[in-house]
Amino acid sequence: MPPASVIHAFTVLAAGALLLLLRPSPTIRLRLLGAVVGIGAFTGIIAQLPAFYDGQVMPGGTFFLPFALISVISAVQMITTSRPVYAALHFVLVVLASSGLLVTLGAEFLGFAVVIVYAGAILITYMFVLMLAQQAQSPDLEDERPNYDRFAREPLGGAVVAFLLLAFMNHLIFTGTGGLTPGDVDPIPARLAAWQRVGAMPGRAMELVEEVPGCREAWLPEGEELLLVPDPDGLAATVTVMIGEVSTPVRLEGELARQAIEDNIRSVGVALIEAFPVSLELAGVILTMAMFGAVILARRQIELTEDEKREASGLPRIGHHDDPKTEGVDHG
Amino acid sequence: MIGSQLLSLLVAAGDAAHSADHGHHSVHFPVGVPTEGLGYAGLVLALPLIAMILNGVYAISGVRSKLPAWTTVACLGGAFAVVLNLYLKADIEHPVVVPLFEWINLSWGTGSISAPFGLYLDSLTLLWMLFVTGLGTMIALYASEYMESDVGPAYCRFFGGVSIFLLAMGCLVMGDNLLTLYLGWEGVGFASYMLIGYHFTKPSAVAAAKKAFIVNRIGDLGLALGIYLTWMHFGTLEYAKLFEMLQVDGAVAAAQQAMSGGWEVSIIPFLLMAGAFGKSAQLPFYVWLPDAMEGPTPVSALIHAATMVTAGVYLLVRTFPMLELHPAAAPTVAWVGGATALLAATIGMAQYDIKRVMAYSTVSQLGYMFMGVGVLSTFGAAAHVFTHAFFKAVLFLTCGAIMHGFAGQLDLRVLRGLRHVKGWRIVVWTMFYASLCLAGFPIISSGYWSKDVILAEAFANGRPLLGGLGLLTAGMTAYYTFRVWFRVCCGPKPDDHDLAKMMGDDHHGEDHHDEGHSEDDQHHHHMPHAPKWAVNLVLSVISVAAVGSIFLVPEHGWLEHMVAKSSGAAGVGANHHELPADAGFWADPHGWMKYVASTVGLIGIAIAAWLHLLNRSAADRLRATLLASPLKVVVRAMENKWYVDELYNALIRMPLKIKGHALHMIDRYLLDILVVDGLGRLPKMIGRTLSPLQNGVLQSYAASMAGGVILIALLILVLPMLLDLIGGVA
Amino acid sequence: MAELVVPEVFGQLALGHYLVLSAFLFAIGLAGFVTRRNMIVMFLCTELMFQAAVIALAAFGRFHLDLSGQVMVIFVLTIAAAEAALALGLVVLLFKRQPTLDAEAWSEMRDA
Amino acid sequence: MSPLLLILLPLLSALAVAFAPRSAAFRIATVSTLATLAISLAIAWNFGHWYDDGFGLLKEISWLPSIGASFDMHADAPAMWLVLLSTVLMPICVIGSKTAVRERVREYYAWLLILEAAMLGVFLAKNLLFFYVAFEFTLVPMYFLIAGWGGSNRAAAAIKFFLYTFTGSMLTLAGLVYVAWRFAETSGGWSFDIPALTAFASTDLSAAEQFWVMLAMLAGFAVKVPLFPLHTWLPLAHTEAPTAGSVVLAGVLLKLGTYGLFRFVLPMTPVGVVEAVPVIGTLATIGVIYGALICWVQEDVKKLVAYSSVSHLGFCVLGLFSLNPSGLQGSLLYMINHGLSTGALFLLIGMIYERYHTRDMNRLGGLVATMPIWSAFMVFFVLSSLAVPGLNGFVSEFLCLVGAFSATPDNAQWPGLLGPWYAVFAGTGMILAAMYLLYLTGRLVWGPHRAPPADKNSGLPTDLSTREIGLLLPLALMCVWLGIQPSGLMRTLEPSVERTLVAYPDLVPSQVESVAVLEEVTGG
Repeated sequence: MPPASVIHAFTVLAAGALLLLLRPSPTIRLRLLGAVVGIGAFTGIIAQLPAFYDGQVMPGGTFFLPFALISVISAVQMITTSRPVYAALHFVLVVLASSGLLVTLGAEFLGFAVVIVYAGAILITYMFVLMLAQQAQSPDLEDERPNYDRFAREPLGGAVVAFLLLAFMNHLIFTGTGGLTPGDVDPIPARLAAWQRVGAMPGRAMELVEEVPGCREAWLPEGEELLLVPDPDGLAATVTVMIGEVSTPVRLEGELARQAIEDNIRSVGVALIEAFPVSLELAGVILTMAMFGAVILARRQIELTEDEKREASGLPRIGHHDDPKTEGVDHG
Repeated sequence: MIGSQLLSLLVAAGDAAHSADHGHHSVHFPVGVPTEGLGYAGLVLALPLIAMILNGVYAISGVRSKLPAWTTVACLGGAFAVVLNLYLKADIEHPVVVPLFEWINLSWGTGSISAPFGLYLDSLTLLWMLFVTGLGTMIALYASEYMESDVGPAYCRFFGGVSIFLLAMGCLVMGDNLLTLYLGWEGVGFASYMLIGYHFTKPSAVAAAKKAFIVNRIGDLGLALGIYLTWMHFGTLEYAKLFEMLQVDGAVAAAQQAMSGGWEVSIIPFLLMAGAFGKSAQLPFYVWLPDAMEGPTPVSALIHAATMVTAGVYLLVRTFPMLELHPAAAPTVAWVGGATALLAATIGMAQYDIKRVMAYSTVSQLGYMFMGVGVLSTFGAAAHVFTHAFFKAVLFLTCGAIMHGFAGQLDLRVLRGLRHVKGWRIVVWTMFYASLCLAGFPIISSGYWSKDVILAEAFANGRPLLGGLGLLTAGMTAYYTFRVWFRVCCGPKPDDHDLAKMMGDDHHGEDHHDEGHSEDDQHHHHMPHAPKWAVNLVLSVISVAAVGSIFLVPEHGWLEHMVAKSSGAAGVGANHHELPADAGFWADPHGWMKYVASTVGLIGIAIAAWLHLLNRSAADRLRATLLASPLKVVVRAMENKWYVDELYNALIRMPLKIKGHALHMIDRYLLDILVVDGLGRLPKMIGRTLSPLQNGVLQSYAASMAGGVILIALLILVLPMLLDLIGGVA
Repeated sequence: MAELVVPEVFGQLALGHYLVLSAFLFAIGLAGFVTRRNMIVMFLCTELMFQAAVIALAAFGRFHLDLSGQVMVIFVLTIAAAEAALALGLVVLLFKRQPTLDAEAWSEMRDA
Repeated sequence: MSPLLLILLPLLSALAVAFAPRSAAFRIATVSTLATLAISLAIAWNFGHWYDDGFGLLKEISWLPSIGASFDMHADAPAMWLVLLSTVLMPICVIGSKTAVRERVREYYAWLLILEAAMLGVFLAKNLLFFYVAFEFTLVPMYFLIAGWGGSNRAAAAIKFFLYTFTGSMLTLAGLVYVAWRFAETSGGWSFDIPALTAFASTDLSAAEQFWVMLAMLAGFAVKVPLFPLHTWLPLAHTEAPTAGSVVLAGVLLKLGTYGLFRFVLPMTPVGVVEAVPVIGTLATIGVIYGALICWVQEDVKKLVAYSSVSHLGFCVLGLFSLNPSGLQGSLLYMINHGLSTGALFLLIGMIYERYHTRDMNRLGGLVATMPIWSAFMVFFVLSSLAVPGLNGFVSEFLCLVGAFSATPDNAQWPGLLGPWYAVFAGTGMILAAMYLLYLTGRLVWGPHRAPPADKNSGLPTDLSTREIGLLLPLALMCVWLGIQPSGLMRTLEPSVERTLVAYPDLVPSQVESVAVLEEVTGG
């Protein structure tokens, strides 16, 4: 384990690099310098990590570093560019890179879902709004872009706050996670649990059974529980079904068995329904409310003051210029 | 009935003289044992209680007759009859405990506090109850006439108060444990409070009542602490058990107790003493008693002269074995008593208000009683209590009669020649006899006999200085007593004009007297009205009783017998020193004291006669001479009661009041407004300090959120260290 | 510095790698949120922070061999979608009132 | 009969009152409180644990089983007595408000009834969370009673009352939750069962933990008692509260503090308590004298009685921390007695206020001339408050002082950490009590008559009406009964007291032992 000072030194370097990049319209040389320092700091920290962590090896291998670098670089680009549209595009890049990482982590469903939801849906909405807001501006000319895009607000404060947090998180990652226990490396219990889940879902079991040659006519014995007995190693299982009038054990093995116990989408779905039913409902409620909210916000008319209304309809304003006393009172 | 009582007392006295054994090492006295079948003794308490309740009912139902008085007299008379019956039935050698009901009874593990409500009937109890209930009945009868102008709610209140007093006094004297005594102790204090404050519209009466209660409470605290210590050390508060423990070998056992119990046990007698001094108006607590004369005269006579104030003496005699837990206890009592006697006598000499003179004389005589207890003559003390109760009651009642007749006039410079006024004969001559008793006139006065015992014992006990002090006081007593009598009763015969003048100045007045008589014709306003039958009867009966007490008090008499069989026994035996047969006249104080005390008393009377009867102008000349001399400081001080009230006010009351105000200010401004409200404002102030953070810029909110997270994170990192630190400290 | 062995970085991975990446993304997102003034970009930065959380959750899920992490990601997506819808609606509303995307133009809700 | 009724009945009646017609509010409240009284009497009659240290009336009602929260109820003898005290005082408060409260009567009676439910909840709770909820919930109705029907400065008084006591009890909550958390950590499951937690805390917490938990609990309970110097909310709240509010405040709410000390602090954290006894004893003693001296200079009658509570409760705390049965029993009895006599004093003052609309002793005096019955009651309850023997106050005060007096380290059976000096100094409170209470009666009852013109609209007779006498008489009778027959009540308190104290004799560093040890050391 490296000394904490090394990690914190890298963190400070990274903060310095970000600070360089956050300057208003930095020169290309500064940009380069910032990029090099930042990437160096990031990889430096990554390199300090031990390869084994409590005996659990994470998947990803050689894919990790490229994806990680892409996402970090795009993220930095996103917050330093003065063009909002570019920022959105850089964010898409971040999403793509991280979806790659999700896939390597075995979360295939999420990898795709993130791309679809973020890159496909959310980012498009952002783009719409950006376009809507920036119709009048010509984004190509640096000087004509609005100030609020060109100049960062308190870059030093932002960098300090953010990287203090980062330092803390790094500190914890390097020293403070001793309490975490990796999941059971022994795959057998997980497989058996997966079989149990399949057993609890008779319809799913029948789908698999029907894939087995000669079992298309199979049906569940009426009024009885589905009898599914996995092998001790969990690599195969036997399910008892009715074919014709005869109760027949059918063996699920090979590809079918893998499908039954390792299908990511199904597992996530099952986990979602099984373990978080209330949260799921709540998420639904939130989405519904968001929809209502969006509708109402879109319908909301701008409420004008009396004066503004009069101005809009060409009448003179009242109240302000004819009686200085009331004005004084108003402001008092 | 009174005749038969006297007869039986005399018979008992004769028996006692022969049967009592007075070896002074034999201090063993019988201890009460629980007995069945005497439950009716509870009537002594129940009857006053009934009277009290009935008086309450009368007050509510608006009775406007003398019914309350008759009810009270009947109930108290009944109580007296019960006591008499108990006395006649009782075997003095075998005291009894009569359990009535359970009051406080707690136990846990091996400890317990038990204060059953029971009666301890031994000779001392009976002695006290005889004169308490007897005098109570008599004085209630007297008051039925004396208070007649108040007939109505106030009349009920008065007799209700008297009933409460008798009830509480009964608990005090008859209770079989210290807690019941304490119950009665506070009860008589309350009764006294109610009755002193009887004329509640007079601020002075209200103040006097308050003063009496509070000063008594100071003593009561001592008594209470003494009771706690007694319980802690002896594990019981019941007399029977206490006496068993204490009197194994008399004084020796007590000393052992004191040795084994450490300082806490040895201060028990001093704490009990504090209670006794408070109730019996001794130094330094005596100040309430003279003020208590604001109450109606029957109350002064009954409570503040004859009965309640002797409760302190009773307490010390009752717990006499405990007095020996510390060797300095008895001498302390003696010296406090002696000092009080002298101080009160000096003040009494310089007062003009006859009731106040009597009040100070009471304080002084109580001092004698304590001196008696202190010089180990419980018999002398009890005897003096007994005789004093009668003659002082007479003195007060005659004062009351005069006050009543002369519309509140009490100034001895104004009153004169009562002897010559029609209808006052009984008052004048009973007062004369009572004065003789107070002055210690030889042979025919009861006071002479009882005082002698105490003074002689002082010398016999090796305290000649104290004895000398007592003799000096005796002389002063004789002087001021007869100063009053000569001034008030003798002198030239007053004509109608003089009488009217006597009644004119109503500065001591019981205002309601005038109101009460407003329907009467004018004539009555200007002429004194002589007492009627009830007052005369009561005065006569009590005077006869005072005469009768002469036969009871001499050594080896009935009274000594009564005391010798009680807890005061240790103090009785001591006064019979074995003298060698050829001892000289001066060797036995009991011998020569008779002559010396008589001489001193007579000298006092003679001076009074010279200054106030024969040559009244000499008194004024003397006073003028004294005032011109360097002694004027002393004279002024005596007339102003040695400025003790002022001193207490300056040293105790005012500082406390100032502290009260100061604490109130501290409470209000420092604690409440500064600290509490200040702390309450703290959140607001913090809010004001931090409000710039709320600048409406979204990014800065985000930054402060992140800052908060960082703070929490730091806390998580630092907290374990902090907890370690705290754990280490704790 | 002996541990700085490049091949290992490309070889075997630990939970820490993912967490460090997640922390970096989060910090960058936070820095962006604090420093950028364009409201839309600020919201993008929050999305970036969400993304960081997503990576961390998925990594933890993989580490513990537990699907809860992935389920959480689904909820994150839900919240992100809802947030985007409402936030952009608000931005549009604000833009209608005052034709600027500067967040500092809307600082009226401060404490006097 | 179920103890649940005791809480539900007032709550439901509160609802009924709130929605009933205005004119029926008083009647519903009266009937409801009387019915609650009847139920509590019936429950007390059938209560099976008067003479042992067990808890009766078990009633289990689930709330949040996963964290061990429930509405379980139980009661032992001291709790039963306090329940009875509450149910006795409530009808008196309600009936006593008949003429005093004429506006927003429905809200008023509803709040009073809710208050009753909360108070009973405190005494009956078996579950810590239930206890705490009820404990805190007493604040809400009281807050509204003071703020809605109080005197001129009621807003400040209500806020101070609420915030002060609430702040204290937050710390109490922290302490109690810590105990529960440690319990969960040790035994593996959440439970807020009071007996279980008590047993756990007293044995399984370390000395340091016990000390801090004790301090946390003390913070809330000491404010509630109130212990000097945390008392400054009390005079204000008492003075500003409506009469019934003052009666309940003095009668029951202050007892929640001492009850908390008895129920939680003493049995849960014996080691911590032993550490703190001298300090608390000193504060209690100071409170006795301090409160009494301040009483003596008051001009406002109600304030005087309020400060007298500070003084009186000092005795109560002193008794509790003498750590011996006499002190504890005296203290428990003191709770009841103080409720009766001070409650009655507040009622009496309220009756005067209704007639003359002043509480200033400079404007009132000699009332015995016009109000003899009122004066008789006043003198009676003053005597009771003075602890005159034969009335209720005496036995409790005596036992508290005996307890403190005998609580010396060398006491063989019940060693304690106070001692004679505490009792002596607290005992001066007896004298000071005489001073201020007689000052009160001297000004108010005796002396030349002076009073502002009576309020013609109050509809009250010059002296007390039958209704008012009917309120005071039961209290007076109870005072007499407790004065002459305290033993029955005391015996019921014994077992619980001994159970509470079971850990103490071994904890107090005994001088006897240390002498023995010393001898051993020097001898060896």
